[in-house]
Amino acid sequence: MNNTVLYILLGLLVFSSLFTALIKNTLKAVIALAIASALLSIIMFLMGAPLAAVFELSVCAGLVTAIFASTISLTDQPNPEQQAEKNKKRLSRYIYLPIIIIVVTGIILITKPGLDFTSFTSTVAENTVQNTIWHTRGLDIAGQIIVILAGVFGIVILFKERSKN
Amino acid sequence: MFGLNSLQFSLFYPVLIPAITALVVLLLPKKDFWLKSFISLAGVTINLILAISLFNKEAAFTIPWTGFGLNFSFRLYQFSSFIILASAGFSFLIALYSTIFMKGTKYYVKQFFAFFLITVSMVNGAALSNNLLLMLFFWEGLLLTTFVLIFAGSKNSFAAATKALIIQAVADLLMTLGILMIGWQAGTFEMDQINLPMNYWGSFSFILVMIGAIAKAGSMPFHSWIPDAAVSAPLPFMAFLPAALEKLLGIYFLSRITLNLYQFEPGSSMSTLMMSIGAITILLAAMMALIQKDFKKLLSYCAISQVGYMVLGIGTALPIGIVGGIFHMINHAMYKSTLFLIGGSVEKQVGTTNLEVLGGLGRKMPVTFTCFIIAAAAVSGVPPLNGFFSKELIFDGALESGTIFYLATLLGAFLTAASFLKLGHAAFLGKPTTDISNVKEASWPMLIPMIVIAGFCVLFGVYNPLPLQNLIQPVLGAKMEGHDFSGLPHAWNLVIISVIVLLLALANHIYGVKKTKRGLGAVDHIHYAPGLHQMYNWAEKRYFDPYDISRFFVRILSKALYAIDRAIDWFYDTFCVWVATSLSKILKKAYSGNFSASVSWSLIGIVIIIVTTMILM
Amino acid sequence: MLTIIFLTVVLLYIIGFYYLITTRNLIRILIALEVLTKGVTLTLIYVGKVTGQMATAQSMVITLIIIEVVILAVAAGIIINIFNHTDSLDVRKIFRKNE
Amino acid sequence: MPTLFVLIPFIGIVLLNLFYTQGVKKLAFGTGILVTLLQMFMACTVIFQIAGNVFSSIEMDYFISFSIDMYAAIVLFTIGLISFISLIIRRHSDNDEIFNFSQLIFIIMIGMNGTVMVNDIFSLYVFLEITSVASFILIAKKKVLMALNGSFKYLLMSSIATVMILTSVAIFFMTFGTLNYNELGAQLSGLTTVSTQIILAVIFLVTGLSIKAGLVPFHMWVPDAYSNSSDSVSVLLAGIVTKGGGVYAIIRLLMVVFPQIAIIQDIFALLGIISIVVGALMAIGQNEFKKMLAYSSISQIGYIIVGACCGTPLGFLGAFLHFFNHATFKSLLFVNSAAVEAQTGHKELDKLQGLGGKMKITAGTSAIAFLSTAGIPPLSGFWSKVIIIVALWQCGYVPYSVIALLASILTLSYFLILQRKVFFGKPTEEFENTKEANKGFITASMILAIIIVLVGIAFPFVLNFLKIKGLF
Repeated sequence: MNNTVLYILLGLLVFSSLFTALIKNTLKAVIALAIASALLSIIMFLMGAPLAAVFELSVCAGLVTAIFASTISLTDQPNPEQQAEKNKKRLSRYIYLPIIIIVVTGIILITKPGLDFTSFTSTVAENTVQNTIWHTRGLDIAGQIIVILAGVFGIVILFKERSKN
Repeated sequence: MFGLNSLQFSLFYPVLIPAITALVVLLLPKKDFWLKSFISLAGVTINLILAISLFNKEAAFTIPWTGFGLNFSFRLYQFSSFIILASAGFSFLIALYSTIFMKGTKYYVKQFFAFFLITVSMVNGAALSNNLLLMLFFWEGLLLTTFVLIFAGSKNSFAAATKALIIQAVADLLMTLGILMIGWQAGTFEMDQINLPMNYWGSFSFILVMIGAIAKAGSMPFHSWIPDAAVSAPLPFMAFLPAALEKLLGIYFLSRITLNLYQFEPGSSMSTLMMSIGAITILLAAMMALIQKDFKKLLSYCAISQVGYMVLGIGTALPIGIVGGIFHMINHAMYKSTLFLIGGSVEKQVGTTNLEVLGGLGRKMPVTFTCFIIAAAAVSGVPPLNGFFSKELIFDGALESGTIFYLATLLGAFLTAASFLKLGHAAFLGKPTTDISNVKEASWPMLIPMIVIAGFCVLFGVYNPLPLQNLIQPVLGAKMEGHDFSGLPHAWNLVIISVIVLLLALANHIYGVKKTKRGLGAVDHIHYAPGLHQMYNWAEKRYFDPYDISRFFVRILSKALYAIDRAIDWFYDTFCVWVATSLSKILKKAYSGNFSASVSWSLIGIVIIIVTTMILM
Repeated sequence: MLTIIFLTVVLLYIIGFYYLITTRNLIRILIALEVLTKGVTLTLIYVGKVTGQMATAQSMVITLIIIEVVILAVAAGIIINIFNHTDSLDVRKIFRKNE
Repeated sequence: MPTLFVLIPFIGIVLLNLFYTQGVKKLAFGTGILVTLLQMFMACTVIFQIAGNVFSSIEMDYFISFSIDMYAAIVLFTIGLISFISLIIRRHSDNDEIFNFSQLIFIIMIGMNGTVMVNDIFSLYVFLEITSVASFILIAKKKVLMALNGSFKYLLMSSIATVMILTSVAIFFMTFGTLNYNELGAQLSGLTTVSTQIILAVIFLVTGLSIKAGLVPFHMWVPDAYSNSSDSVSVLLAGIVTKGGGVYAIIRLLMVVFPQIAIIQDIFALLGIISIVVGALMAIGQNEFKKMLAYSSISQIGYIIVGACCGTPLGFLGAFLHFFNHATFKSLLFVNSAAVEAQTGHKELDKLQGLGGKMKITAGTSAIAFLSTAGIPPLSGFWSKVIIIVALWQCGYVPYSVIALLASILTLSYFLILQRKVFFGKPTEEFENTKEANKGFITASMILAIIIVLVGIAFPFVLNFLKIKGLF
C-alpha cells in the first residue's frame, strides 16, 4: 500500500517536472516546479526524512517560488504576439523529450539495473538527526553560514546598485 | 659561513673581489677615465696581495650543489697558488701599464677594464676549482671575456673577435665532451679523486681534454685567431691574455691532466702525439714568425711557437721535460708580455708597428730598447737568461724521447733567434722611413712593468733555483724524487750545441743584412728561397688557416643546405602556422559561446569519457 | 522499489538536462537547474533510507537546499542585471547585442 | 592550526561589519592585507613544521577533521599570496568597492582554505560552493553585459558540476557508507574488482571537479569569466580560484582516495593532454589579451592534471610546483594585461603596439612571466615543466611527455605573438603619451616577477628542501 502511494507520487513528480518544461507561461512553470517540490517533500516524509521534508517544503516550495516570482515580475515579459510565435517553435523543440523518456523508461524497466548497497542499520541507527547535523557534519553547517553570508553580499551588491543606473 | 674556516672561505675572495670591482667599473659613468683606472688598479692590487698571502698554503672544501656531480669545490695547493700568484702579478703590472696606454685611445675603455677584471676573476676561479664542471664554467667565462676584450679594440675587430670565439668555442666543446667522458669513466668530477688509465676510452677523452687545454694555450691548430687579434685588439690585451694568462691556464690544465688525471707514461702513443703537436707548432709558427713585417704579428706567431716548446716539454712525460715545460710557461709569460708591452709603447709613441716604417728607435727610447734586448735574448735562449735554462731542460727531455724532436726544437730555436734579431734590428737600429724626431721615451707607469718583468727575466735566469725549487719542482711531487734541475745545466754538450745554433742564427743575420743592406731584409734569403717562397705565399693568403679552410667548406655546405633549409623553413613558417591557425579556427567555430552550447559540450564530454572508460575496462 | 526510484532519478536528470540545453529563457534555465536538484535530493534521501543512515542524508539534503537557494538568489540577481542591459530574457540577445 | 585558516578570514568579515562606517575603506584594505599576510605566514609555519613523509599531516578532530599536509600548505601559501596581490591591485584601481571586495575575498579564502584542508567529499562540495558563489558575485560585480554573461555561464556550469558531484557522493555513500577520504581510500584499495557503479561515481566526481577546474571540454566558461571581469578579479580567478577549487581537489583525490584505479588516471591524463593542446591552439587564435591568457590557463592546468595523473611522487611534486608557478606567472600576466588596458584603453592585441619603451616595468615583467610559462630555464616554470615531463616519461606515458614538450613550443609561439604585438615595435601616435601603470600594478608585478626569478634560480635548493622533507 505504502509503496503504491510512493510510486504514484514519484510518477506525479516526473510529470510535474515535465510540465515545467512544456508549459508556455513562465509563471505557470514556476508553479509547476513548486508542486514538484511539494510532491518531493511528501515523498521524503514517507521515506522517513521529516526534517529534510520540512526544509524542502518551506524553502524550495516557498522561498524559491517567491524568488522566481519576484524575478519574473522585475523582468517585464515581451508582448504576447511575439510570445505566441515563439511558443509554436518552442514546442517543436521539446518533441523529442517524451520519446526519450519513453525509451529510457522501457530500457530501465526491462533491464532492472542492480546497485550495491552497504547497510549500516544496526550500528548508526542510534544517531538522531540533531546529533548528526551538529556533530558529525558540523563543518557543513559552518559552510552554510558562510554561503548564506555570501548570498547576502551577492544580493546587496547585485540589487543595490541597480537604483544607480 | 657554509661551515668553512676563514682560510677556506678566503678562497672565494680571488674570484669575488675582481668580479665585484668589475661591476663597479661597469656602473661608473662613461667619462671619468682616471677613476675607472684607479679602481681597476686597486682591484688588481688587492688581488695581488691576496695571491701573495695565499701563496704556498693548502686548503680545500666541497659544498654539494646539485646532484649531478657538480659540486662547488675549491682546492688551493702549491700549483694553483703559484698560478694565481703569477696571474695576479701579471694583471697588476699590465693594469698599471694600461692606465697610461688606454688614455686617449679609440678603444672602449670601460669595457676593457671591466672585462680585464672579470678575466682575472675567471682565471683565479679556474685555477682554484677542484671540480671539472665548475672549472668548465670559469673556462667558458674566459671565452666571453676574450671576445669582449678583442672587440673592445675597435669596431673593425668584430671579425677577429668572432674568429677567436668560434675557434675557442669549438675547442671548448670538445673539452666539454672530454670532461663528461671523464666523469663517466671515473664516476666523479672531483679532480683530486681522478686517476684514469690510458686505455681505449681513456685515450679518447684524454685527446679531447688535451685539445681544450692546448687550444687555450694557443697551440696549433687552434692558433690562427691570435695573429688576427694582435692587429686589432688593444696591445695590453695581447700581453695579458694570449701571452700571459691563457698560457698560464692552458699549460696549468695540461700539466694537471698529464700529472694527476691520467696515468701518463713516457713513450706512450699519447706522449708521442703531444710531442708531435708541439714540434709541428714550434716549426710552423717559427717559420711564420720569421717573415712577419709587423711588430705585433711577429710577436704573436712567436708566442704560438713557444707554446710548442711547452706542449713538447710536457708531452715527454719525463720529469725534466715537464719541469722544463712549466718553467718555460712562466718564462714565456714574462718575456712575451714584456715584448708586447714594448710593442705597445712603440705604438703609443710612434703611432705604428709596421716594421717597414720603423727604425732607429734605440736612441730615442733607451730604456725600452734595453728591456727589448733582455726579453729578446731570453726568448732566443741566450745564456744566462731564463729562456736559456728552460729551453735547455726541454732540449734534454726531447733528446731523451727522440732525436727528431730534439732537431725540431733546435731548428725552432734557430728560427726564433733569427726572427728576433731581425725584429730588433729593424725596429731599434737602422734608419727609419718616418719622421721620429718627436718620439720620446714612454712614461714611467708604462716603463715600470717592462722593467720589472725584464728584471724577473734576468733573476729567474741567473738565480734559477728560486723558481725551480720553490715553484715548479714541488708540483711534480713524487715524480721528482732524486732529481733537481736547478743550477747550471747538466748536459754540457747540449749547451754547446745550443750556443752554436745561436751563433749560426747571428751569422745568418749578418749574412742577410749584408745582402739586402737593411735589418728587415735579414731573412729574405730564407723567405724567398725556392720552394719555401710559394709556401709562404700560400700561408700569407691563409690557405693553411684551419679556420678559413673550414669557413670555405662551411660556405659550400651552407649553400648545399640552403635548399633543404628553405624546405624546412617553409615547413615551420608556412605549414605549421597554417595547421595551427586552421585548427584554431575550427576550434573557435566549435565554440559558439552560448549557454546551451557549453552545456551540451560538457554533457557530450562526460558521455564520451564514460563510454571510453567502459570500452577500456 | 529500487528500479522505480532509479527510473525517476534518471528521468528527472534527462528532463533537466534536455530542458537546460533547449531552453532560451534565462529563468527557465534556472527552473531546469531546480529540476536537476530535485533529482539529486531524491537520490540522497533514498540512499539514506536504504543504508539506514537517514540522519546523515537529511543533514546533507538540508545543506544542499540552503546552498541551492543562495545560488538561485545570486542567479536571479544576475538575470535581472542582464535584463537591464538587453531588455529581454532571451539568451541569444546577449550574444547578438555583444556582436 | 587548520581551523585558524578558516577562522581568521571569518573574524575579518565580522570585524569589518561591526565597524562599518562610511570611511571604512582604509580599514577594509588594512584588514585584507593583514589577513592575507597572516595566511602566508601560517602556511610558511606549516611548511617548516611538517616533517616526515607526504601523508604526515596536522589533523584536528574537534568540529570535523581538517588536515594539512605539505602540499596543502603550499597551496594555502599560494592562496594568501594571490589574494594579497589582488587586494593591492584593487586598492589602486577601484578603491570605491574595496569594502565589499575585501569581504568577498575573505569568503573566497574561507572557501578555498576549506577545500584544501577538507577530508570529506560532501564538505568538499560545500566549500567549493562557497568559493563559487563568491566568484559569481565578484565577476558579476562589474555589471557589464559580458561580465554578467561570464558569471551566469560559470553559474550554469558550476550547477552541472554540483549535480555530478552530488550524484557521485550518493553512490559512494551508498556503496561504502562513508564519505571520508581516508576511509574511502582504504575501502577502495581493499577491493579486488572495481564495479561499474564505482567507476561511474569516480568519473562523475572528477568530471564535476574538472568543470570547476575548466578542463577541455568543460572549459567554456573560463575565457568569458576571466576576460570580462575586472582586473583584480581576473587575477584572483586565474591565480587560484579554478585551481584551488577544482584542480587541487582532483589532485588530492587522485593522491589519497583512488590511487589504485588506474583507468581513471589514464582517462584524465588524456583529458589533460587534450587540454594542453586545445588550450594552446585556441590561445594562438585569440585577439584579446585576457582571452589569450585565459586559454593559456586552460593549457597550463592541463599540465598540472597530467602531472598528477602519473600517480608517482615525482608527478605529484611536479603538479604542485607547477600549481604554484602557474599561480605566480599567470597572475603576473593578468596584472600586466590589466596595466596595459588601464593605460591605453584597449583590449585587442591588434590595436596595441610598441608599448615596451613606454611601460618598461610592465614589458619586462611580462617577458619574465611568459618565458617562465613557456618553460625557459632558469625561470621557475622550466623546472616544474621538466619535472612533469620526466614524471610522464618515467611512468610510461611516453607519447604524452612528447606532446607536452611540443606544446610548450606552441606556448612560446603564442606568447611571442603577444609580446611582438603589444610591446615590440615603435609606438603609434596614439601611444606617444602613454605612461607607466600606477603604483599598485607596478608593486604587484614586481613582487610576482621577483618570486618567479628567485624560485627559478634557487630551485635546486627548493628541491633539496623538499627532498629533506621527504616529498619524493
